[in-house]
Amino acid sequence: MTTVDGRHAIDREAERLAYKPPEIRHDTQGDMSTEDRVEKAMHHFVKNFNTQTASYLDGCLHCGMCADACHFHVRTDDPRYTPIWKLELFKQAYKREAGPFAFFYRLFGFKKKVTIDQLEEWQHLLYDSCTVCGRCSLVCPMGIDIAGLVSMARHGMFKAGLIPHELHEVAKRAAETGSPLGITPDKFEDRIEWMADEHEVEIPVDAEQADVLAVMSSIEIQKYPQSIAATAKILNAAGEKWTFRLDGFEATNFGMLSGNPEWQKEATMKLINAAIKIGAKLIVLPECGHAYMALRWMGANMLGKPLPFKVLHISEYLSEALDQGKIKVNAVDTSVTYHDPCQVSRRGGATEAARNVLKHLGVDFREMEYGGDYNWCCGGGGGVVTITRADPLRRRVFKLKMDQVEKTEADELLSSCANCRQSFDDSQEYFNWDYKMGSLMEMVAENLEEDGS
Amino acid sequence: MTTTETATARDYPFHGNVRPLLAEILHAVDRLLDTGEPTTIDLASLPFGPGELAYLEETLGTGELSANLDALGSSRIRETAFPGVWWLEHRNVHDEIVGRFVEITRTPEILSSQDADITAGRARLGDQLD
Amino acid sequence: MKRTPTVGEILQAKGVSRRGFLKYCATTASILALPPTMIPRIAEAIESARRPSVIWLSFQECTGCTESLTRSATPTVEGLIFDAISLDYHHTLQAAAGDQAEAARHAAMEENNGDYLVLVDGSIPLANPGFSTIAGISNVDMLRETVAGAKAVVAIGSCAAFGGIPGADPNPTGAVAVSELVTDKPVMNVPGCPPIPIVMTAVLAHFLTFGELPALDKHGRPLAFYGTTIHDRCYRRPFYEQGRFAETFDDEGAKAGWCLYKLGCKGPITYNACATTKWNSGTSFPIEAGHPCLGCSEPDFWDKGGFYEPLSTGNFDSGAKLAGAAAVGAALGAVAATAGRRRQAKYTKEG
Amino acid sequence: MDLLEFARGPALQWAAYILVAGTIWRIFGIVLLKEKADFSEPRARGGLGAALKVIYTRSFTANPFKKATLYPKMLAYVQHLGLFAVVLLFVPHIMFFEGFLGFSWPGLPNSVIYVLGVAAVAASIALLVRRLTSPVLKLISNFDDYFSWFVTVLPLVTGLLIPVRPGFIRYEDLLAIHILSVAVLMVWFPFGKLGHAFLVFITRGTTGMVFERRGAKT
Repeated sequence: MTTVDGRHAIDREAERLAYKPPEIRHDTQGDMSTEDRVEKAMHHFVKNFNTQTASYLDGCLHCGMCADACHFHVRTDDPRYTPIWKLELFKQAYKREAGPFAFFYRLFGFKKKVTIDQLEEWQHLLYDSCTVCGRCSLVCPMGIDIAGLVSMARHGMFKAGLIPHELHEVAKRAAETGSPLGITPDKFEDRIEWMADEHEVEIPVDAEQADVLAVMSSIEIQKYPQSIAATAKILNAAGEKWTFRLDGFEATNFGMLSGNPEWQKEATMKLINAAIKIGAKLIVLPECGHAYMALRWMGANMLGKPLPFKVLHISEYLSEALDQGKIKVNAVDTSVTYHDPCQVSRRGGATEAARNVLKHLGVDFREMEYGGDYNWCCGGGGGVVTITRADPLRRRVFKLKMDQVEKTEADELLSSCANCRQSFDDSQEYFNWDYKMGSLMEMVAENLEEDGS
Repeated sequence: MTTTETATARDYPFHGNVRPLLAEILHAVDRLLDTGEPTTIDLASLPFGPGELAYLEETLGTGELSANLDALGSSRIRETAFPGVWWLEHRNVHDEIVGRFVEITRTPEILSSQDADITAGRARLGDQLD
Repeated sequence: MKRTPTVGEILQAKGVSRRGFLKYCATTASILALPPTMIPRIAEAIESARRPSVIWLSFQECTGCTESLTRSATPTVEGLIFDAISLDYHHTLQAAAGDQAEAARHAAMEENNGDYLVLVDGSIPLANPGFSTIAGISNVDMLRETVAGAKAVVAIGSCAAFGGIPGADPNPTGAVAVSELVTDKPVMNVPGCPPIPIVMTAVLAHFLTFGELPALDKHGRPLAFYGTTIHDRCYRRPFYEQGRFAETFDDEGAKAGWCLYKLGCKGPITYNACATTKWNSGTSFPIEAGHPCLGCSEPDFWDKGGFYEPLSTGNFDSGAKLAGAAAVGAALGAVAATAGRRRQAKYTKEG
Repeated sequence: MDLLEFARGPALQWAAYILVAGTIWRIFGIVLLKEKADFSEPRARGGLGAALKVIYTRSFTANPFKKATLYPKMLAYVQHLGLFAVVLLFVPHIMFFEGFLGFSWPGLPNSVIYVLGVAAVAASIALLVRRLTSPVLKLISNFDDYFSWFVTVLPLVTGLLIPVRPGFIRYEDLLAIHILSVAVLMVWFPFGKLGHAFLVFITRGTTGMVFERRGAKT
């Protein structure tokens, strides 16, 4: 090691990115009194307490191991980013309001009432610094699903009007226009036409009756429109009787991410109703992680009964179609590593689907160290990518992902989530990183065996 | 039942009280050699399991010298196979054992003629001469 | 008042040589559980010790203590001590009876006022003094009268020391220990059911030798004999540490002489000298004979649960009451959960 | 009634009542809360099998977390296994359980128990030091954590002192203090975080059922 002036050593290993905690900014929505906000938060915390959440909130040992699983803590060493600490207020509410000993907690004041100051402070912890990726849920020796609890705690925050503005705006736009990015049915139709022309592919829209309902993520429609064409190519090649519906195309669910159960239900019901209307047997979800969680695992519960159709993530659909020979692909001579969308793989259970697709593609697949279910999150999930004030933190966290990807030395980096793709693209640009994320679906679409159809 | 027959004191592993005592005796011998300080061990104060006392006596063995004392019942003072280690056994007038000691010394004090007795003896001897 | 001879003089008069005296001192040290290094001090003390007067009172007792004492007194060397003791009153042992006996007691009290030793066996009934009388005098009156001029009092046996069997639940006679009635004199307890004979004589020897009671523990027992537990000095202790236990009285473990803890041995909480002093002139003691220690030298040993219940067994009811506790818990849990649900319903309504 | 009798009698008795009532209270208070049905189409069988599976598998650390959690995990293993061995395999304790269960099981030699007990205390101390020094643990710890630590270690220490027998205290008093410390532990057990001993079956079990059903990683 050379010393330039003899006093300061040059540390080539030093972080190039100095982390500065984001400026504390407490956003509020609506004009409620402070008391109302606290009460709302409390009420909507309490509504979530059922046997499962109660056992989780009662069972925490304060062992702190979740901190070691959380990218936000690992990259900053800020103890506040300990996942279970993000739930401290939720826990506090539980112990006071619904726990088995709630009476005594209130009587003796063992747990104080949650205050507005706390709620404001926790806004940063429940939104900016949690992607609901669920890695912490896997390290917990008590098996507590911390990520699931964060989603529920957000209900109280939303109702109290205490969430980051950007996320609120996006969610509100989604509720008002049907799309977080303001993609109206007309705009979607325009895009479909454009893509149909550009890629010379037939794209059915608003069929009265179809077996398969394909849906899209606004991020794809807006930023990666080629995925519309890719979806069409694949479904056409598979010989499906399928359609897009202008009355139910938006797969993202910012009601869920922001913490508003009503908006969440509204968005989900649009898809369910559209599918029921056309008598679909299957909804194929686009490359979007949280869409999978929202419809595949929470959809039926919004409806209140089992869904009359199946729900598959596109990677699952591809995997099945390839296995069944519905579509065939040409071998691709490249090496690939795959970034697992947390909600599809770790929390959704479809980890193997993407790997099976890559096997069919014949690529040299290079699993990341602890890839698959233990994958590091892109840092932008759970709505975090929309929160601009959280950008420095998100990019700092992304370093883990970069290291993980670089270690594989693969030629290409693929994923199957537009949200991940968006945060990858952002960080790629920011860091001038060598890897540009591609789409698994697009790789399949580009390499379809034409005569196979 | 054969097990009952074999399960006698002799077959038990010893209860572990003899070895530490032998070690204590060894140290006392060292002390005697180094500083000349004698040691007396009162065997009545130690817990012995069945057969252990006999085992101890057997282990120490019999040396060159043994003496009988006849005062308030008989007493046997015997040097063990280890010189300087003495085995003392006091009996009462009914010939029951009332005390057992191991003394680590050159000569047990009780073997020496006592001044009081010498004085009394001298007086008697003087009387005889008269 | 006649000058009482010293022990040295008594021994000399008996023609005991100096050597014999040394032997006597060595064995005395041994029975006093004093280290052999104390022998010269004992010799010195004994030479000048004076013969004390002893009055023995027997109340609610079974004479087991006297039996035990007499087994020890005659044949052993400490019998000599009894030659040195003037046992002026002991209604079981003395030839005199009735008024004569009581006269002897009064004479001894007067002659040795302030110097004599009172030994008591048996507990004293307080519920009704008439439950136990001697020569028409209730036990409590006789005790009070006799200890008034005593130098010290020794409670022999568990009854006198702690109330013993008469004092056991439900204690129909209202039996109490000597120490509960005598508070202005030194009282030493020599408990046991019965106490080890040699311990009884040894404490007397100690009083004779040093003119005072030995060091006592919190229960008033001489530390020299009650300073360690049976368990600590038990030859079967290594088996305890190895985890080898007799499970029943006739299993291989019992035959092999393993630890009797599981059979209810109270050795770990019983302070007595049985394990070293042993009984019947050092022949054996209960554990060596294959029976767990009952803990007879401890206060209230009768009422401390079953003799054959292992020491670590909790002394509490289980079953029905625990089921009751479970039911209470279930009810409280249900109430708590209902309260939680109500709260949720209310909050849902309020939004 | 002396201290030992009090400890073995009323103290233990009431502690047992509170332990049982409190445990059932807490469990009922949790399981009787509303539970929403899950209508999503299962990918795999969840159910009891999944619950049992995760109850077992979460006893071990997944590979990716091994390095980061090695130190506390090892300490926790030593602490827990030491505690289990001391509580369940020390012969006098087995006698205690036999007293009301009516059956017994083989124990370990005392010397082994002493070593395990000392190891458990050492591990507990190390864990406490960690709790007092790690920024994460300092932040998230509360009274429950420290008090639970105290009432767990206290019976271990008092129990281990019994064979050591410091001169200032008599065996039966020490035994009484040991039993009383156990009574304190039993009283606190259902209410604080020590309740994880039974809650762990619910938390791991629920997670097992929910996530196995999704075919997701548990």
